[in-house]
Amino acid sequence: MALYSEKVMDHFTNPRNVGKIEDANGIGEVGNARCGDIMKIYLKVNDDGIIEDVKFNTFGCASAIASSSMATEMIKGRHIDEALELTNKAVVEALDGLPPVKIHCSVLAEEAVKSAVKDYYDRKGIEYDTELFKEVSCSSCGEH
Amino acid sequence: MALYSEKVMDHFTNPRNVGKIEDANGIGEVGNARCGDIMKIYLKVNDDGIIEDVKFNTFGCASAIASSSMATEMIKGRHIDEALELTNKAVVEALDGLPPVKIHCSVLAEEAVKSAVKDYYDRKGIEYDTELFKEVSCSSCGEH
Amino acid sequence: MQVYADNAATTKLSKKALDAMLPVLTDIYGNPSSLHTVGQTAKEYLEKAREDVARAINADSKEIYFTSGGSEADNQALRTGAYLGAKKGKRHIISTKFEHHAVLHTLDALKKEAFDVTLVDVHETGVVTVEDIRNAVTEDTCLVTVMMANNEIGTIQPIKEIAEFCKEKGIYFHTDAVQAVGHIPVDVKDLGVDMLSISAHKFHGPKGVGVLYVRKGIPLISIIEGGAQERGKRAGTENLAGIVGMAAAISEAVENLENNMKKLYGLRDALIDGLKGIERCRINGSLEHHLPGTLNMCFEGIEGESLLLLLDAKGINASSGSACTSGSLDPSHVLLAIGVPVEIAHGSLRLSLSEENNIEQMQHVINSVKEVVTYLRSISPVWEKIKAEEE
Amino acid sequence: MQVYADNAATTKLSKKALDAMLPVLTDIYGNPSSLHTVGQTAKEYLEKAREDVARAINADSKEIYFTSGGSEADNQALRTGAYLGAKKGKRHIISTKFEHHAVLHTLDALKKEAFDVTLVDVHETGVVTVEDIRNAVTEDTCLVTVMMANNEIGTIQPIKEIAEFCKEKGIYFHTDAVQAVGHIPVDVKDLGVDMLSISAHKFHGPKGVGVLYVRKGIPLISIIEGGAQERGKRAGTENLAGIVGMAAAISEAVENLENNMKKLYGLRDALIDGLKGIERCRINGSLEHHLPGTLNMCFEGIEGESLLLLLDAKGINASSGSACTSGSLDPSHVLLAIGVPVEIAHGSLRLSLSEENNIEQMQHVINSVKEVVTYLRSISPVWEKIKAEEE
Ligand SMILES: Cc1ncc(COP(=O)(O)O)c(C=O)c1O
Ligand SMILES: Cc1ncc(COP(=O)(O)O)c(C=O)c1O
Repeated sequence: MALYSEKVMDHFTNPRNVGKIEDANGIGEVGNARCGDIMKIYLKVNDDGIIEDVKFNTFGCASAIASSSMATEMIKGRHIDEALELTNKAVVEALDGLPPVKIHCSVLAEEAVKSAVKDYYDRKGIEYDTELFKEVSCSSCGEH
Repeated sequence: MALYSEKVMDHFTNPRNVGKIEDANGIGEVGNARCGDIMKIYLKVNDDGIIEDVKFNTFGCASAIASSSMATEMIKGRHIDEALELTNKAVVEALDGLPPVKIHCSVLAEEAVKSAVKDYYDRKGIEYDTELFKEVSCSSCGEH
Repeated sequence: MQVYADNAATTKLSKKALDAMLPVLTDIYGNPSSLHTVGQTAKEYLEKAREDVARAINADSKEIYFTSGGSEADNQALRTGAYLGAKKGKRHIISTKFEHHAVLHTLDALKKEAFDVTLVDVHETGVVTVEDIRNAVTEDTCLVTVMMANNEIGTIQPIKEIAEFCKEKGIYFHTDAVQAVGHIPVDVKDLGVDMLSISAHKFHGPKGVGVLYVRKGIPLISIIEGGAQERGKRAGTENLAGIVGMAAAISEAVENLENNMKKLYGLRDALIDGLKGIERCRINGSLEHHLPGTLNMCFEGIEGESLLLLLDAKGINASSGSACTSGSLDPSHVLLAIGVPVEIAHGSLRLSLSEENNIEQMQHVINSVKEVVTYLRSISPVWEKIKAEEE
Repeated sequence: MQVYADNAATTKLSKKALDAMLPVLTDIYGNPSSLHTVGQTAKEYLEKAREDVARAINADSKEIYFTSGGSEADNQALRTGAYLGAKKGKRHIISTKFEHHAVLHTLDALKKEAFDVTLVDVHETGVVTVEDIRNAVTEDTCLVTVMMANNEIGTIQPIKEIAEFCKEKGIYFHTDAVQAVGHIPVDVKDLGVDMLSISAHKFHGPKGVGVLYVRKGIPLISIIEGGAQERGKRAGTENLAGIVGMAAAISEAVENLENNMKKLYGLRDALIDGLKGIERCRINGSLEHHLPGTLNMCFEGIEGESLLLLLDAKGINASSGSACTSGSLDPSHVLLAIGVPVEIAHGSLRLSLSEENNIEQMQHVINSVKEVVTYLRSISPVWEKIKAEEE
């Protein structure tokens, strides 16, 4: 299977943190069924701002599921502000690469995390630089 | 070897009547080295007008040599006037066919025979219908 | 359990085809254009293969042109129809929205050469009618090309009727029969088509070899220029081993056609029985006029690539649409053409069987598909929404 | 004794190439475009073959495009150069009079699309100089294509110099290296060419598969449209067995290049020694820059086809010119291009050797050619005239 790296296949076939958090205090959803990918991320952030738990639900291809899995692993146990520093590049690197046509999946993962963090900030009334949360658009298929 | 019929290959590899007749009384030569075929036919016609002997020399491809060989066989022992009735079609049939691009070889054989007969008539001062001996042109390569 | 169920993408070379190829690969090494014995022996194999292929589709061997595959055959057929039309001042071509890319992309190229192209809609059934074609015809129409069987959904088109109509109108008619030949009866005389494309690797022949059938009297136009091979219409030293393998495979396929069809219908119906109970699934394309071994379904709330990769992990090789568009992000143009909504089209699965499959394998496919669909839906936010809306 | 001496027409598949192909024919049956394991395994073979071919000519694997042979590669290269030129408003193409028909006939087709074509003369040596090209260049020149080694007479052209000149002028440069690759060193980086054509069956690979090398940065233009194979530049399910066989054959040929060349020079020189004494014969093309295994001679007073068929009857397979023009009545355009008079050009013989030939075979060839030439001259009225004129 040369299509995806072993890491991608591992995170696709054994995704980490899959599921929902009923009492999540930050939820983000990005993507569009018409484009073929939707990611939904649930955060449970404790009072110290640490992401105690994170789960995801994803509709999408193998790399979308693997990117979600990897992204959640990368932010779990981190401070919520640090989660904002997660880049799609870091996700791609952690997955040992993605095929060029699939890079947008990692972008989606980054955006899903950001969207969940924003939701958390909004719920808590924490102020933030709106510049950090640009409008999410689906660059891959031209729709949004 | 499907290129040529067995008959053609037989007459090519074992041509009948190959050679020259030193005391020929009818010689015809047709074709052109530029076109890739020259046939020369020698006739020895006896006083009764019977073709007692016939020989050929040919520069050309396998079907040119085979056509010469077959044509000489077909007129040997015949009356000189009968030789004029030899058609290229009869040569092709006797050879069990020729590839389409090689039909001109049989035409050349017919013309070579005619040219030798004409030479015989001319030498003997026998009158003939000039219509029977049209200008020989090399239809195959456009030269003449 | 291993189940190869992607025979519409390509098939395994048959034993008979391989056996026919081996002596050519080892001993019949001449160039069929060479005059010597070694070359002429190769030529005999070439012409014998041509006769075998011709016989399989009831053509004359002079109507058979060997190509490097179905794509090349499609390209050459379309350019021939277009350019012959242009000579008569006609520049309008009719095709359908769900053709193979070998046709659609050639039409795109022809558009850049100032041809007009009308792609007619395909009904929800996945079938084009002769009326659809009739409605699209103009004074300027020179070529109609409609595939015989669709590669993704397996629906069969009324080729004979369309060919007849085109003949009446004096319009060239080509059919891409790549998915049909070797799978359903194909008789070019009965169909009355002008040109027809074939690809060997779809019926257990080798990859990289095909045929363009061209009805006598139509002056085929070359797209590969050079030597005088294929009566001057397709240059290049012939892929003799491939051609001989194709001839063996097509003969075998045609010989076993009835039995294979019966078997495949049985296997496919077993699949349908086992899968149709899955919530919110649909079978794409009417099963009425349909290839025996192809089944295309959509499962709402999931995406096709993850479905097929998880099936692959269970030993099942299937496809989500056609092979050459995989890797692309767009949902199948075929499914969109028959009116499947985009978000549902993403969740497609094509199972394409061959006579080498068996009923035990079908049970494994059914169990696996159910399991994987259930799992993917359990992690799908789209499915969550669907269920929420249901309540 | 059997002597296959027509290796410029085609070669016997090597054992290594066959061994590489067999597992592909039996087990690696997937479509490289399929996402499942069976397909991806096929893709691995495909990409491995691409790397092997790239290594053999010192290219990057991204610069390798698989085609159905040398003819297709030539066609695609020429159309690419022409159309890219046309985009910049340039429509003049330079080539030579002794190219293969795959080039010459594509140029004829391009002429009909309003391209100007200049075919430069070839010197008596069978070599084109960079000056010849320089003299033909105009402001409008977009493409130069010159073959690396001529298929009939074996002369090698100064490709590196011509490529350098074209680069300076900003003109695309293509070389048809079908006869060169596997026979003499070919390093695309060192040569500096933009495009280069290869055909597998000329170096003991399978027939019906080739390569177009395209330097990075040149946007190749498709001639077969369809699926996204070959990075969207050549549609059609890949001839995987053929491609893998080609990769094995090219690797083997390059590995053994020096030894093979040495052996072939020896065999060819033995032929020359044995044949040059024949009255009124000539060697066509200078031997200075020359393929090791090719020898082209003319014998006055005889015609090539009868010569080669009588040699065939003695077990010797040779050619009179190139394979695809046999059957035609015209003398070789290559011999005419290097100034051989028409009537002499008819009497040509090409002996093209491979490393599988041996010195005993050469002796048989020498004896047979002498015998057959003597016989054919004895029945040739042309020879009679020549001798008469001599007296
Ligand atoms: C110089 C040259 N170019 C092109 C070709 C065409 O190659 P192919 O027969 O593989 O299409 C040949 C041989 O046939 C050749 O010798
Ligand atoms: C309907 C149809 N047409 C054309 C093709 C192209 O055939 P090939 O891959 O042999 O070029 C295919 C399969 O790939 C097909 O399914």
